[in-house]
Order: sequence, then C-alpha cells, then structure tokens
Amino acid sequence: MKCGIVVFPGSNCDHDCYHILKHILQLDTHWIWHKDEALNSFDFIVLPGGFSYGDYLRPGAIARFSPIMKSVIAYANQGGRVLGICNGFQILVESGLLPGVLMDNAGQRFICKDLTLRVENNDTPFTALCEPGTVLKIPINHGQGRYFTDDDTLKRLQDNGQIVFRYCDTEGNTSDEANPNGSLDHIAGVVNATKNVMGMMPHPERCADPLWPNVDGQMIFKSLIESSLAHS
Amino acid sequence: MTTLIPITPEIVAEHGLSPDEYARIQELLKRDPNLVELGIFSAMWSEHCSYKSSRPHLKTLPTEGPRVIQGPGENAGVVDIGDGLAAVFKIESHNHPSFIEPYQGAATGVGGIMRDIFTMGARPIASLNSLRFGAPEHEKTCYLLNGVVKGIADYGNCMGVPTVGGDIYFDACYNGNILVNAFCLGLAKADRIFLGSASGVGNALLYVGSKTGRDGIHGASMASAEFDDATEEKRPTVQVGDPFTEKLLLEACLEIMKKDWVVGVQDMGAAGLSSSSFEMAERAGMGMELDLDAVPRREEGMNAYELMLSESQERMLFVVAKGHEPEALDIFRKWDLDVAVIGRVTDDGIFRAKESGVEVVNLPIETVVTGALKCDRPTQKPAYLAEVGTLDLASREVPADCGGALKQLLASPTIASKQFVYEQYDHMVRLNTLVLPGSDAAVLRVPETNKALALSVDCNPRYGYLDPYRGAQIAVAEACRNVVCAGAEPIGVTNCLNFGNPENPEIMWQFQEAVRGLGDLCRFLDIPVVSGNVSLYNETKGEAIYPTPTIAVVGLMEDRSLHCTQGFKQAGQVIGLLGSTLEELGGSEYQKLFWNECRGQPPQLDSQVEFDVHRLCLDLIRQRLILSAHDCSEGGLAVALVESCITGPKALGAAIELNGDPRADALLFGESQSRIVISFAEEALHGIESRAKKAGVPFAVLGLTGGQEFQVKINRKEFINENILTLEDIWKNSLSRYGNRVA
Amino acid sequence: MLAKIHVTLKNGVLDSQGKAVHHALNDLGYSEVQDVHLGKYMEIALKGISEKEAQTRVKEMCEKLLANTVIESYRFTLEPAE
Amino acid sequence: MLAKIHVTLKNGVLDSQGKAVHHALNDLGYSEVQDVHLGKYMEIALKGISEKEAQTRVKEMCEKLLANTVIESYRFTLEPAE
Ligand SMILES: Nc1ncnc2c1ncn2[C@@H]1O[C@H](COP(=O)(O)OP(=O)(O)O)[C@@H](O)[C@H]1O
Ligand SMILES: [Mg+2]
Repeated sequence: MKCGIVVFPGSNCDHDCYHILKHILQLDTHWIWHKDEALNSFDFIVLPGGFSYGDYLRPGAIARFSPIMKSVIAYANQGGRVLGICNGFQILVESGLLPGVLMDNAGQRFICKDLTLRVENNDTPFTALCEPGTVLKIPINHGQGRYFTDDDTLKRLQDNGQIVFRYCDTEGNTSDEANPNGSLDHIAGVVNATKNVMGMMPHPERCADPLWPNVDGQMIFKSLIESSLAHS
Repeated sequence: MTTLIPITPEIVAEHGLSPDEYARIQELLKRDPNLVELGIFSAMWSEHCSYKSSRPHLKTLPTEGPRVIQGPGENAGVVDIGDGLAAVFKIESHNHPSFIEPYQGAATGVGGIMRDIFTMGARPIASLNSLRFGAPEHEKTCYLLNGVVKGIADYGNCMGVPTVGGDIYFDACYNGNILVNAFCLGLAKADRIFLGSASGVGNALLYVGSKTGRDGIHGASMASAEFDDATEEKRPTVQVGDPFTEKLLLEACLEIMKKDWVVGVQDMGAAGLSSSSFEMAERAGMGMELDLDAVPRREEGMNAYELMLSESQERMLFVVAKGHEPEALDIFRKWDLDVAVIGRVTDDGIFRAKESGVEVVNLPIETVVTGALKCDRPTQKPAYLAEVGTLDLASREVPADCGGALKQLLASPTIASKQFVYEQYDHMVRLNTLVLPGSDAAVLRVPETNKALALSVDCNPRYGYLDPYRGAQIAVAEACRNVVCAGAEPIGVTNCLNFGNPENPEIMWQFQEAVRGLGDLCRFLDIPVVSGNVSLYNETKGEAIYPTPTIAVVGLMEDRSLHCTQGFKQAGQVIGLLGSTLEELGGSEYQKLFWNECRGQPPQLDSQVEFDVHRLCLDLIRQRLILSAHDCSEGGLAVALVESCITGPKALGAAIELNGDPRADALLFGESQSRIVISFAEEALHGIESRAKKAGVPFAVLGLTGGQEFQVKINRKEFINENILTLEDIWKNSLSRYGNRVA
Repeated sequence: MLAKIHVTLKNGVLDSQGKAVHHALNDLGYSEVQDVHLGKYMEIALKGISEKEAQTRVKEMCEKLLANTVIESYRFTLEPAE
Repeated sequence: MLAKIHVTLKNGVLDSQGKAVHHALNDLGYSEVQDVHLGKYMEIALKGISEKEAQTRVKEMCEKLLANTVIESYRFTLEPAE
C-alpha cells in the first residue's frame, strides 16, 4: 500500500503522520512537496496539520493555491482518498473539496488537549472499522476549528451522513460543554458527498503509536488501509 | 551621511556609553569613531552583549564534565547523551520587550531561543518558559499574562516545537518588570555541532532569513537600561516576529547543515548584524569585509547605522566555503527565504563595511568584542536583610480552619494548576512527549533510542529575596528534584539570572551570592552549567525585582519505560514521604497569603540530604517500587498531597496522619526542602523502608489513597476534611477564572 | 493605484471575535457599546494597469483569495496612488 | 451612532501577513500587485451618547483595547446609525 503526505511550507505534523504510516503501520509512505505538480498513484494521501503559510489571512487560504493542489483536487475528483487533519481540513474547505469553513474557536484561544468524539457514520473509508456511536479519544490542537456552514448545507450534510464525527463527552453525549470550539452541530469531521475526502480537526496521528496507552487514532488509518485494500 | 556627524558628549551619552568608555574607544582606535562605529561599540559594550558586570562571577561556575561537548560561550550548551546524540539547550530572557509589548516580546523571545538551538545544528524538540508577573490584583497583570502566553503559544505552535512545561509566579516585586525566560532543547548528532566561527580566508558570508527593517534599533541598549516612566511613554520600536519565516529558516538550516561546506553560523540576535559578524570573526581570529548594499532590506533609504544595528527577527549569518555559494543560495531559495552573499572572511582581524562603495566601518574586531571596560562592580550586603531576617512565629496564629486555608492556597495563582496556560500551547507535536505538562517534569523520548529526557525549570524569588545564596541553591535543588521525580538523572543546567541594577552594590551582592549558591550546589551535585543568560536592570523607579536566578535542568533516563508521574494511580495505595519537615514558614506562599509578608529565613537546604533523596528516589523508581513521586514545593506538604490526589487518572481522596512537633501550619504548608511524596502498593513497603534506611533518608508512611475526602489528622486530631472534587475544582480552574476575566 | 478593501462577515454568521470585544468593552465600562463587528482591511498597491482593469482584477482577487465568500463579503474602492 | 475604526500597522513594522498575501497574489499571476498591507476594520454601534462624547470614548477604547499602539495606529469616523 502506497500513501503520500503533502508538505506545505509551515506544515508541522507532517513528520508525525509519516512516523505513524511508515513506522507503525508499515506503509510505503512518500513525501509530496507542495511545489510538485504531478501526483503519483497513491492509495491515499494525507494533508497534515500545522500552520501552512503561517495561517496568514485565513488558515488554508494560501496553501490551497500551492502548485500541488491542482493535482490533489483532480485526484479527489477521480475518487482518490484524501484525509485532511486540522490544517489539512482547513485547506480542504478553502479549496472547496469540502463544504463549510473553520472559524476562530468560540473562546478565542488556541486549545491543545485530549477529548472525545463520537463516530456518526461508519460507512466511509475513514471509519469503516468503527461501530457507529463509538467514542474515540483523540486530541485537538487548534485555534480555528469552529465548523460553520449555512443551514441548507448543514441539512444536506445531516441528510447524507456526511457528518463523520461529533464532539461528545466520555459517555458519547453531545453538549455545549463537550464542544471545545463552538462548532455548528458539534461537528468535528465531515466527508464530501462521494465520501472519498474527509477533514477532521482532531489529530488521530497523535494517538496511534503504541508507546502511549491510547491508540484510538489507529482506527482511522486502519479503516483507510482496509477499505483501500478492498477498493484495489 | 551618518559617518559625517561629529560625535558630541550628548551623542555618546545617548548611546549609553560613559565618558570613560568613550575615552577608551578613542584610545583603542587612536581616533574618534564615526556614528556607525559608535553605534556598534554602544551595542557591543552594552551589558546585554558584553556581560561586563557579570562575567567575573560567571567564571566561577562549574562548566565541565565528561558529558559536556560545549559549555557556555556559544549559542547554546551541548551535552552528550550517548548513542551518538547530544542535547543542545539554553534559556534566555526577553523581559523588557515583554513588558512593553507582551505578545510580540514573548513571541520574539521564543523565536530567539529557538534560533540559538538550531544554529548549533540541532532540531528543537521542546520548549519551556518561566514567567514572573506582578501581584494578581495589579491592574496590568492579567493583560500581561494573557499577552505573554498568547505570544509564546502562537510562535511555538507555528514552529511545531512542543511547549512542554514552565513555571509561573505572581508577586508584587514584578509589578513594573515582568520576567519572560524562554528555554529550548534540541537534539543533534554529537559529531555535527555547528559553531559561530568564521574561519577560512575568502569564505563567503551569507545573509539568510527575513529582510532587515528598522526594528528595535538600539534594542540591545534598551535591554540594558533601567525603566522609568519616560521609557513607556517613548514606546520604543519593538521587534515583531514572523514564526512562519522562522519555520522555513529552521528547515532550510537543518537541510544545509548536512553539507560539509558549511563553516560556521550564528543567529542575529541582540545587536543584529554587528554582534553576529564581530563575534564570529573574533572566535576564529579573522577579519571581515561586508558590502552593506547587498543586505536585503524591507524599506528604502536605510543607512549603514540602521543596517548594522537593526534587530529584525528571523535572520542568520552563515559562513560557507568559497565556491559553494550557488548551492547554498539554491537551498535557501527552495525554502523561499531572502538570501544574499554580503561579504567575505579576511585574515587581518579588521572589520570593514562599505556603503555605496564608501568605507563606513573600519574597526579592529578583538577590540570591539573583548575590549569593554571590565567592571569590577562593588558589592554590599543589602540593608533590608537585617530588617526582614527574623520571623517570630509565636505572635502569628495557626488558622482555626486549616481546610479553608488549604482552599485559599490552592486558589492562589502561583499554586493553582497552570492548565489554563499549557492548554494554549501545542505540547504534543513531534510525538515525543511521554509526560505532558502537569507533572513535576515533562518527559520526552529520544527518537530512535530507548532513552528519554526530563525537563524542569524553577526559581522561587522569595527565597532569593531573603537569602540569594540559598535561593539559588534551592532553585537548582528543586529543578533537579523535579527531574528526579520523573525518573531521570540530572545531566546539565542552564540558567537565566534576572536581577536589578548592577550599579547598585546591594544588587551586585545579591548577584554574587546567587551565582555562588548556584555554583556551589552544581559542584556538589556534579552537574555542569553549560549555558545561560543574564538580565540586569530589572527595576523601575529604583524598585528592583527579587533576585530571580531561574534554573532549568535536563535529566536523562536510559530506559524511558521507567518514567514516573506525580499523580496517585488508584485507591488503596500507601502514601509516603521521603525527607523531613521542619518548622519553616519564612518566604512561603502561606506566609504571603495569610500574613502578607515575606520575612524570616528561607527553608534550609542540606546539599548532602538533597543528594541522598535524589539517589533514593531514582533507586525506588528504577526498582519499580513506587507508583508516583511528587516534589513538595510552594504550599508545602498539604498542597503536594492534594496535587497528587488530583493529577492521577482520576481524582482520589486520601486519609493522612501526620505526627511531629512543628506547629500545624508548618507541617501542612511549610516549604521544607528535599521532600518527595510517593505512593506505592503495600507489598513494596518493606523494600522501600530498607532502602531508605540504607540511604540514610528519613521516610514515613502518611496514609492511604481512596474515598472522596481529603482528610488530614495531626497527632490524631483532625485538621482538614474536604471533598476532593471541591479541591480539584478550585485548583484546576482558579487560573482560568482569573485569566478569562476582563479588565 | 491603491485598492482599499474591506472584508466583513456576512449577516447571520456568528462573529465570535466581535462578541468577545463587545464583552470586553462593556466590562471596561463602555456601556454605550451596543454591538461590535470585526473585519479585515487591506490596502493593495497596484501598478501598470488601468482603473477599469483594476476593477475586474481586484474583484477576482477578492473572490479567489482575499475573502472566503462562504461567510464573508467584500467591498473595495480604487484610488490613485499618493 | 456607528464608529468605523481602521487599525493598521505603523510604518516600518514588519507586516508578515501582508508579505505572505503579496507573494500569493504574485504567484497567482497578479503581477500588478506591488505591495499589500493587512489591517483590522471594526464597526461599533453606540447608544445614548453625544457625538462629542463618542469622540473621546472611542479614542479611549482604541488606546486601551482595540489597537496595540506600540505597533499599530488607528483612525475612526463617527456616523449616525442607519
Ligand atoms: N508557563 C508554563 N508553561 C507551561 N507549563 C507550565 C507553565 N507553568 C507551569 N507549568 C506546568 O505546570 C506544572 C506545575 O508547575 P509548578 O507548580 O512550577 O511545579 P513544581 O512546583 O513541581 O515545580 C508543571 O508540569 C509545569 O511544567
Ligand atoms: Mg515550581
């Protein structure tokens, strides 16, 4: 299985994703430099977290015009699997591959901490190995993660099962207290209509190395691997 | 043109140079300097760059040891950690800028220390920060706290370097002078350390990073002049940081440093292009030739004076072997950085700079770098010590409600959890953080080995006020103890010495005593001081801060699986104490909070006892006999116990029985040193007892974990009985309640 | 030529930053403050194009990059450079 | 009354955002872009005070909270509310 990690100037979770995919999950993992234009044949690609272009103007706004993004968009439009984590999610919404926007956290502060998410839909390549309703413990690390979209889009996301994760408490209940950033409808991750592009604010790569007790993040990468195997 | 302006005594004074110093310049040069040259002298001879007051004292510190690869004198210290790897670390102050502009001041402080680390060829893997603010009720404190924390967060987070710990104190002595000390640790191959040295005639000088602007011109001189009301009015230009550019600079530097044609490198910190170029040439005993027209600049019309002295951030000076310029330029351009060849290394020991073809600087390098008048500043024991040295406990009552007193202590922002702060920092990026902030020391794994490093930073300024010698010793002891509680062996110290105006003999005495204390204990514990920084003139209108010798310690653990944390793990386990409790309340947080005073003697420190406690604690962790270890510090035993109750996997109560002679408040809240709270399974008791006995360390069983109450009896009488969840709420949320209030 | 661009949140999009500033101002004692909205202001210096071209080009820049039209609206004016 | 406030970086202060946007616009083919500066724009609705009072109060708000006067300058206008 072959996968790629796109490196934008300012990406900083690229190494972490690489470590998990290459050393923990033993995939044939490649770097993709943002100035490259062509994209090789990958089973999936990851847009990692960080501060591409310093998050200047709006997070993801400048990165979406990197030379590589044309190919990423084409790849996604042909059904290629793309996982955007945190800043990667922000780039995906800015580029129009995913609906909505990610705004300043309601509390106006950056937040780095462990929290819990509920899997809302397991009928995606990113969550195939989870039971619906599963509660995953995965850390967040962002200043701009408040998901927002207009009412029509929200309705569409709800109706099509495009909301993949919601913030919840440890028992799996959603509430304003369990929502760290004021996201609309407690949204922590969404997929596109064809379910091959997913963005999520929490960082699964931060809880996927068995050196730490929590490896909930592996569920997402392993789902991707499994469904890619089935796919090919 | 700047070179034609005649130098008047006013201009000399404006540059912070004394008439004596100016006379020395004239004597050394055998002529008058021009304005650009005067600016260079002023910056290089400022306290900040020349260490003229502190150097004679710093020389007394122990800086050697079998692991030391590079001691003080370079951008950062380097310690061998085996497996071909080295830990590179340093702490540095950004106090004055952070008071004027907390966000940018703190941010650029973080940027500066990270550059110090990666200039050595190391990848930064963790940061700490040590912060001192004024009294919580002071009108500026909350604003400064929020600004500083956001500045550190935004810079560090963007860099992708985890901020894994720190410490924060609040005291009125910092009302007019806050402290922002930033620490960074990097990892490098032990045989690929880069130094700031410009050797090789004809080698090229490369300017890399951001363009030069008119930032912080005379910043270095500003950092060496006492504050007064006018300083704040004038609002001097502060530097503004660009972490995105620094991230690119970091990656580009680490890429280029794989090449064998990189000769030397130094970052442009205080005094910018001047200090970096002069110091690099001086270390190699060479000369330099610069063409200022080639320096990338942000604004038109910048003159030689500004280009030489600007403190624009995110800039470095590289020396690369002649002929390799094109390859070097390619690498930096790949990372979209501004880069230019601005000069060459020469062999005559002279620094020459040209502007539009005209020579505007011609200075002998050694004279500038090492010629500052050494000040052997007079010292005098401060008069206040006689007044505050005594404490009559008999006239101060033990509180009727010790549970209430405990709650007040837990709510004090100095003691309350710093979660509000460290949650704003990315403390996990790069997947090395084994122990996250919130325990005594952060623990980071060393990738590709079985090892881990533990980090802690400490300094209680009240102890330093009452006795600077012992205050410094305790800072070392506590930082080491924190690292030991995590299961690591201290291997290196870095320090940031924050003091008032050294021209005042009483301040100079404090300084001298603190350095002596620091040196004595490091020598005793056999831990080298490998880097450091001095920040003087921390005073406003004659009010100096308390002596604050901030100490950061790096500890090494051969087997990372043997790391230990401070929280109790489950109910039904035994709680014990290593070390003994004396009747000591001088300088304590309890004393400040309840009697509103800071007087008496700080806690005693017996070096041998401290050492023995470290040995024993490490032994118990390595034998897997104990399940938690937590250092007793501010707030004393009661606070340490509550913290251990709260910071485990889930909050647990405890039933504690204390026995002994000291009065109840001293037993509960006194800050006696060399104490560690441990917990263990009952079966381990025997083993622990016998090992403690052999080590000659006092050991007592205090009680058991479990239940919902935190209960303390002293000589069988109940003094505290509080719901642990109530205590948890107070401790966990007090600082965020404080920080989130507006105005 | 100088383009002066204002980018503001569309109606109905929660302005959490504005809200925070609003609270802060009220807490500071500015009880006369009824509402606060935060936006961006940009100045772009342009060279070598006519005003008519600039009109089209700046609009394009806004649509493409400067504003996120899902939540933001923009307006701009063009002025001769000083 | 409506206060319209512009907060911009002082001359000579590094505008890292402006720099990044400038590059991005050039890369997108807008070679006519010579310089970009980013600032903040705020609208504050005020009630129950005279224009004269507002003048003083808004200035105060800018100094205290809205602008960081070490590195930013501000200007504002007052308009009757719509
Ligand atoms: N400024 C800070 N930044 C990050 N973490 C901090 C900061 N201040 C304190 N902490 C963390 O909070 C915990 C408690 O700190 P402190 O009370 O100083 O501990 P101790 O008294 O044991 O030295 C530590 O894990 C420390 O790293
Ligand atoms: Mg401490």
